Amino acid sequence: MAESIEHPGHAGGHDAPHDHEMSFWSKYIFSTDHKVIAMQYLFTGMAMGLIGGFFAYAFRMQLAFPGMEVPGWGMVSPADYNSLVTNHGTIMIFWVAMPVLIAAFGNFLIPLMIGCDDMVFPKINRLSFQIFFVSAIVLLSSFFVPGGAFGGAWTAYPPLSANPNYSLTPMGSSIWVVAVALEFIAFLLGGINFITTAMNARAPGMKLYDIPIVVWMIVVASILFMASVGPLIAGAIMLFMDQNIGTHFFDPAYGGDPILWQHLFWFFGHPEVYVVLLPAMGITAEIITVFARKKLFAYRTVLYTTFGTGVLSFTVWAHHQFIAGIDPRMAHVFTITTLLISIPIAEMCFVYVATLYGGSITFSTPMLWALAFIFEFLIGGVTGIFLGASGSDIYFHDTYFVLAHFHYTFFPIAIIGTFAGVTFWYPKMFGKMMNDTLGKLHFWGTVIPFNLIFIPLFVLGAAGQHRRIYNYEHFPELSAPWMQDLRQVATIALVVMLGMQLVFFYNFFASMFRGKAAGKNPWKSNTLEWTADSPPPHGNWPEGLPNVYRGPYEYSHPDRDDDYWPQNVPS
Amino acid sequence: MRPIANTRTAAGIPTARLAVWWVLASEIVIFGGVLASYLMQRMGNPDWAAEAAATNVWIGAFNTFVLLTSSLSAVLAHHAAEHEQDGKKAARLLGLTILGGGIFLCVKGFEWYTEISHGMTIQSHPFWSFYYTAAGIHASHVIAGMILMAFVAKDAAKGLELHRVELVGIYWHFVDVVWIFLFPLLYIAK
Amino acid sequence: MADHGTQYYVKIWGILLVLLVISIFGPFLEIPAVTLITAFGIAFVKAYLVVKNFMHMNVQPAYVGYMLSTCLVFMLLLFAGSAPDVMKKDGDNWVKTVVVVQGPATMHHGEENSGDEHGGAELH
Amino acid sequence: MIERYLVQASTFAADIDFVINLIAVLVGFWFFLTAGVFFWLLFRFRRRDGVPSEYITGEEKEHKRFISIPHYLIMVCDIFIIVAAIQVWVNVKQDLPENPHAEIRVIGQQWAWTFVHPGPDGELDTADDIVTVEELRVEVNQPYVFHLESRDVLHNFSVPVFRLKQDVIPGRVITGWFEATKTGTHDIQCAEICGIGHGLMPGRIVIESAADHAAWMAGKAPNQLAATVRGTTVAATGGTKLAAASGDALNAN
Repeated sequence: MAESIEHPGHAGGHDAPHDHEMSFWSKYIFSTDHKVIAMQYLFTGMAMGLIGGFFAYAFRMQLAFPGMEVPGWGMVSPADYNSLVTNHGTIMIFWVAMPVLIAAFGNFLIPLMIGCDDMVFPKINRLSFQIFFVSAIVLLSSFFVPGGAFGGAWTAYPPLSANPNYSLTPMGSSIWVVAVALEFIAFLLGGINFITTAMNARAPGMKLYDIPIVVWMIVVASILFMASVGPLIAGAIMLFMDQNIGTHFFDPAYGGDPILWQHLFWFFGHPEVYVVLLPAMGITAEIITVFARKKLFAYRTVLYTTFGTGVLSFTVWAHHQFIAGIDPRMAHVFTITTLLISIPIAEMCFVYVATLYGGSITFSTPMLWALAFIFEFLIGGVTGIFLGASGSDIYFHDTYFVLAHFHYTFFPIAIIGTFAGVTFWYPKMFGKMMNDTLGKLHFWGTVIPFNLIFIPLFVLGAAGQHRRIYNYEHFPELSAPWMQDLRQVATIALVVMLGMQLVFFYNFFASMFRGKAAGKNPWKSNTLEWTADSPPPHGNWPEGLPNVYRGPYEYSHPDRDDDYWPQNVPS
Repeated sequence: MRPIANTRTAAGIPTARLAVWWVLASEIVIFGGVLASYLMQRMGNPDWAAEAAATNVWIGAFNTFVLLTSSLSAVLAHHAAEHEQDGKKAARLLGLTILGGGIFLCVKGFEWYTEISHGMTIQSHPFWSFYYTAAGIHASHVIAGMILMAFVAKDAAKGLELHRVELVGIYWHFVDVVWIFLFPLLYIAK
Repeated sequence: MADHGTQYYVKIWGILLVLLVISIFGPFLEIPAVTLITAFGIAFVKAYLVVKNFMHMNVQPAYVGYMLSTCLVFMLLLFAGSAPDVMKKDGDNWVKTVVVVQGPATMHHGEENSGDEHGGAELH
Repeated sequence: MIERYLVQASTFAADIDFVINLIAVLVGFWFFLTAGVFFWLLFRFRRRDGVPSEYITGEEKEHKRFISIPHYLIMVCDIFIIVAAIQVWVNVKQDLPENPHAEIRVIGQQWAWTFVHPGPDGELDTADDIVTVEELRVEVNQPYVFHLESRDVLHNFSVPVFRLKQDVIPGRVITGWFEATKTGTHDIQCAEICGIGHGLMPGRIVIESAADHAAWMAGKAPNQLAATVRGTTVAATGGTKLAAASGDALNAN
């Protein structure tokens, strides 16, 4: 980004958009207001999260109690099982993590945190959500077509995905490709909006190092998404044509190459991990600084590690393919780059831990979520080394160890990070406080079962249990009684965890009506969104947009009596 | 109504133009994905040249000429809109550009019709699969550009939103640049 | 924005057309190196001219150029990482076996089994 | 760690386990260190009335070294991991034994494994080849080279006790090797999703002594199954297997 240049402030006197009397439809459904669109993304993401969670429940029940009729689903046939795991993965990554972390928080936070009245292109923003919503419907519709939903795993490796004779889901696989492609288009539109807004529409006085980390990270994540998704869009077009028009891009019998898809997919697929990781990291940075009343340790280092991670993430993709038939010599290159990328991520974790030093830590609900994010993600991060090193990946590839590893990264990112953000910004979103007791109950009721789900799966993975098998009774080495016991532990923990989400939903919706009024700045935070009303009206600051005088993390500054120093207060 | 955010230029460049550059960045990787896949396969299979020999260089060259010329009229439209503030002239020149796009598509359609009727269909050989896919994605961009330009020209003729003439022009030049690479990749390399 | 006259753009267009003609007639010499240069070298020159003069890249802030070229570099990375598998016919401990099926589009998708011929043949 | 769950039945199983243990020690150290510091900080700097936070920017050298020194140490650890991983990788995936005892062919299809043993003459593609379905028989302490082929979609030839795994790709022949060190019967798993019968694609590897292996070979009429295998089409196999899969689910009820 270029240096900020001086420009006439729009801080005062400009006639900001006003809240006109609007019908329900134009206010909540077809609004161009960034906050409403953020809520649309949030609620759609949550609804999809429930569906994805339900899928997880169905197939975990089948694994724990094979052949049992699963309450709420029925018999899980092998075809059902495959489409459940496939769509669980697809939904959780593309329709939960992306819309909530990037789109919902990006939409809500970027204009508020950089001090402007809306996204730079509100109508494109609305269009982005509409396309996204359609894509969600398209994906879910695949469960109701002849042949059922796509069951070739979320990576959709051809020839299985390309040829209905192999996948036996003639319509499901095409619908899957179309839904994913639509979703990418939605996020391209949204991402370009985020990037342009953050680059161009910053409040007067906000220099590059005054931008809150979460905005930086959402922007970098959007750039990563934008620069990596192209090959997969191209690949999706090719796969769709393989399925429906009769081309043979990925069919080796006619000169195609199935490995090509794997490269196109993972060239996007690995940066995608960082696309969802970075916003969650940013949310955590905002929360730990507020509740430790500390300046973020080494702001610039965090930025540089973010950029470093972003660039390196384009060089590591084939570590997903070590034993997938790539030339073995290439594995050396990708092992080295993969272990290199551990360095900036580790450094980022160190920075977060270092931020806690010398703080005054309040264990409120958002803070608990943020701390849990750091700790659980650490587990996810260190177990990734086993898989990034080619030698040990020979054994671990496609076992439950991989599965447990990426759930230890994606769960902290998509679920813990989201709950951290939602509980932290809830007062700003709805103007009410959430119930802290229920919040803590929900926190422990989610995090403890989460570990009980996936630690057994690490063990099972180490014992060689491989993925996407609907019933292990055909494999003598995998049907030992102790293994079945561990599967049942994981499943029961999952059911408990899903049940605990009811607490959250009760708290979330009841607090909207019964919660204590929050006021403008309940957490005594510095960043600009807390200077607007809660919830902010259309236009965010009707009385005039703020100016910025300092960085976002000036907590406990020695020159101040207050332990915080909002960005918009003149010195 | 346009938000205040839209009028700010902290990055030193008008917001809309910045967004167009980002759109182009994302287009680069989309076309990059297709072309990288094509190049890998093509370089690994020298025998595809036999298929590529059946393409008609003259039609491809004519289409290159058409697109280059339409780019000229697009940049002249930009010139008229920005330096002469002449919306009507800009609209006329954009009309010419749309005409160029139309000719391009007609020629393309004729070319594809001939090829398909000679049995060179998208299924017949991987080369033709890539040929139709790459050119098809490009053609869809041409169509999108023509539609956008029609809207911009309509406004420009009334003297409104003249800065959009430049934006749609940048996009059109990009489509032109993609064709500049597609032409040797699909037609000349034998 | 730099103010070039209409003449200037027409001049660039003229150069582009001349380059186009060269790139068409280069391959007629049937020297591979010349074909390569006239086809792809000239494509780069043409692209450069269009990007610089028509898209006015020369007057944009520098980061615009950087971000576009970064995307191009990423595509080179994709190529470099994938080509050893996709482009090559064989490598360390692997070899591609299927012969490209030539001919008109009489084959229907998925009708024939990809590995059947060679898989069966090797059992003899 | 892995040997607690699965025996090490190949020459390179111990090497792979060593890499896993090495990584476990190195990252375990960093994990427990970081987690320990993390929880200590949470305890030490919990909010107490009258104790304000310190103002530390973290940009000064004396503060930054708390993250830059670990940063360099991690780089050193990375080098150890890279070296160990690459050594094992080269051994398992790149270097083939110079004088293999025999070559075998492994063919994956939806949803069964076909194994072609060279037969008494020790040569593949001769009349005495022994073709089996879902059972691979090898001699202990002898290096084998295998060629992986697929007839339809991706499969994965995975032998957990060997710590061996390799995708099977249509249109390619991928070569690898193993040398079993213990007799016994173990799982061969398909570890790459290959359609709805993916869970019904178990193979068995029987590792036996030279004498047992010779006896088995003698008792096997050459090419007993070859004709069947040749005549099998994917569609037919898919159909029967599909019926088997759904029937299986019903029976389980």
